[in-house]
Amino acid sequence: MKLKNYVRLEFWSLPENVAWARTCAAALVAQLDCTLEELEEVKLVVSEAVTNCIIHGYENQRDGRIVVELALYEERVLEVAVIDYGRGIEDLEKAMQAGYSSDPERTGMGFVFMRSFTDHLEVDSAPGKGTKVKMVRDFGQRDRQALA
Amino acid sequence: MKLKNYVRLEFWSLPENVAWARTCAAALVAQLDCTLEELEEVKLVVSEAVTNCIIHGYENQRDGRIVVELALYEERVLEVAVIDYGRGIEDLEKAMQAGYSSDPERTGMGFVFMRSFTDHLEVDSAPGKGTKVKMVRDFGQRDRQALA
Amino acid sequence: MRLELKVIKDTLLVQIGGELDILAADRIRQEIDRVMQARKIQKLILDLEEISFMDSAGLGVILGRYKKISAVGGKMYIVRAHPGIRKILELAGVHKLVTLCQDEKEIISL
Amino acid sequence: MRLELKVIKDTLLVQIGGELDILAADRIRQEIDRVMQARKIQKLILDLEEISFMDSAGLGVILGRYKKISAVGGKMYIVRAHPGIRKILELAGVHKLVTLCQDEKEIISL
Ligand SMILES: Nc1ncnc2c1ncn2[C@@H]1O[C@H](COP(=O)(O)OP(=O)(O)O)[C@@H](O)[C@H]1O
Ligand SMILES: Nc1ncnc2c1ncn2[C@@H]1O[C@H](COP(=O)(O)OP(=O)(O)O)[C@@H](O)[C@H]1O
Repeated sequence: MKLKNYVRLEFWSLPENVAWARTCAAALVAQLDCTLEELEEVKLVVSEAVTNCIIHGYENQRDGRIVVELALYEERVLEVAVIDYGRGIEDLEKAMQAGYSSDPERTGMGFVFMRSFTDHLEVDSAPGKGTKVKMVRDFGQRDRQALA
Repeated sequence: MKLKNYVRLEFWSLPENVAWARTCAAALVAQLDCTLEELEEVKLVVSEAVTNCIIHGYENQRDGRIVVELALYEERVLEVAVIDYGRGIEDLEKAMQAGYSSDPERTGMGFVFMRSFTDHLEVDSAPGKGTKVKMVRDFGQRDRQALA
Repeated sequence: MRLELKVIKDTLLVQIGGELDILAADRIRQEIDRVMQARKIQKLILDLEEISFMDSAGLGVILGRYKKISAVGGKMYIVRAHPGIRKILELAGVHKLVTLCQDEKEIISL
Repeated sequence: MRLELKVIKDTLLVQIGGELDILAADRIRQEIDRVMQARKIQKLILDLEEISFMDSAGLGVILGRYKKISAVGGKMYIVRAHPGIRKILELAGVHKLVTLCQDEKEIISL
């Protein structure tokens, strides 16, 4: 698949930057002519992944570095990567379970939402080094199915 | 002055990314509680600088790399840097003149707008290496004058 | 984010507007808990009509308040949730714990 | 970006909506020039009411069309420009070349 556009955001782990990051993501994905509902879903998954970097990756410290990469491929495919260089995840299998959270104040629904609103979810993490969440959303699927 | 927030955008030199970059800039600057008019002015100066990277810096080639750095300081001061690694500017003095353009299709008003809607403009360029435009906008000026 | 709290007898009506994410979550949590501590609240109604975005941080606030009001034997209701917000609430199973209603009239008259 | 062209006798009325930047500039330039080549246009009216953003790329389109219509002895008008857009037009001196009006009625009846 041919890469048509690529952008990279880098920002501090501040709670106010979560809204900023999802706005930037939605503004880019609008280039794919998505519905408002699809844009809302992109906002949600970016919001979940970035919030996790802040709360879990950097444990609410404000000087962590977060990177969001957005790639638009031909046929309306979006790839999002959200990266932090924080504490990482010890037990990835447990972390991905619906409802599991290491923080009693949280719901453990973050990965559930990321999985529900994308077509592919991949998490790569190393304790003490950081976490990378990669998500793929294929907006063109429906168009291609309609043609077939 | 204390730095309160810092973000960095990196993206390809595509015309559709100009709107994206100015949207991201305005979404960040909204954290400073600006008026809509002030946000429009931020959009304008970012648009001018990024458009110049595409048209002049990369001469409409689509694979150039553009960087936009946005820094929010205490007392509502914004610093924007727009950077390309393209052809650079030979004669900076001439380039900055109102109405001068190396491109007959353009108006030569870009730097005029950047200067009109910011409090400080600085251009650093090396032929063959690229150009960095730095702009400062002090939204807090008025608040401080009102207090004095 | 906009937040408005109204107490009518033992009912706390909370209107939340804007984006309900990690940034808004803390403030909402604090304000609701403050009122719930000061007054004997038995019905907590969240009006989500003006919410334009909600993620799991917002969900956390809702589930946390559900736990609090349940612990004192009270009940919780959500009114005027848009389809997008409703989808998230249902994915998380909130609709099994909290009654989702069209508006608060019937609840208050209960 | 939205673009609508209407020809009434020797007048071309162009309604532009959305963001008038480098991305929109090419399309607008081409469509206007195509009509101006096909028909004997003597009055070019740009309706900017629906414009939400304009930078110097948009200004370039306007000044370019001004040169074209002037070259054939025609006139150009801008109607319904918002204050923000007007400020940019004035900074660039466009108001000295092109008549800025409230609406097109008086122009068409000229
Ligand atoms: N970026 C991250 N860095 C470290 N740990 C993470 C990160 N993202 C997720 N986790 C771990 O995975 C768990 C589950 O995440 P999630 O499903 O989003 O739920 P929640 O954020 O509500 O806890 C978290 O509780 C945390 O322990
Ligand atoms: N990023 C850049 N790279 C190379 N040249 C540039 C760059 N930005 C501006 N210039 C030069 O400066 C001139 C004036 O720029 P500007 O005032 O924005 O007007 P315009 O873009 O309409 O030409 C340009 O015509 C170009 O020659």
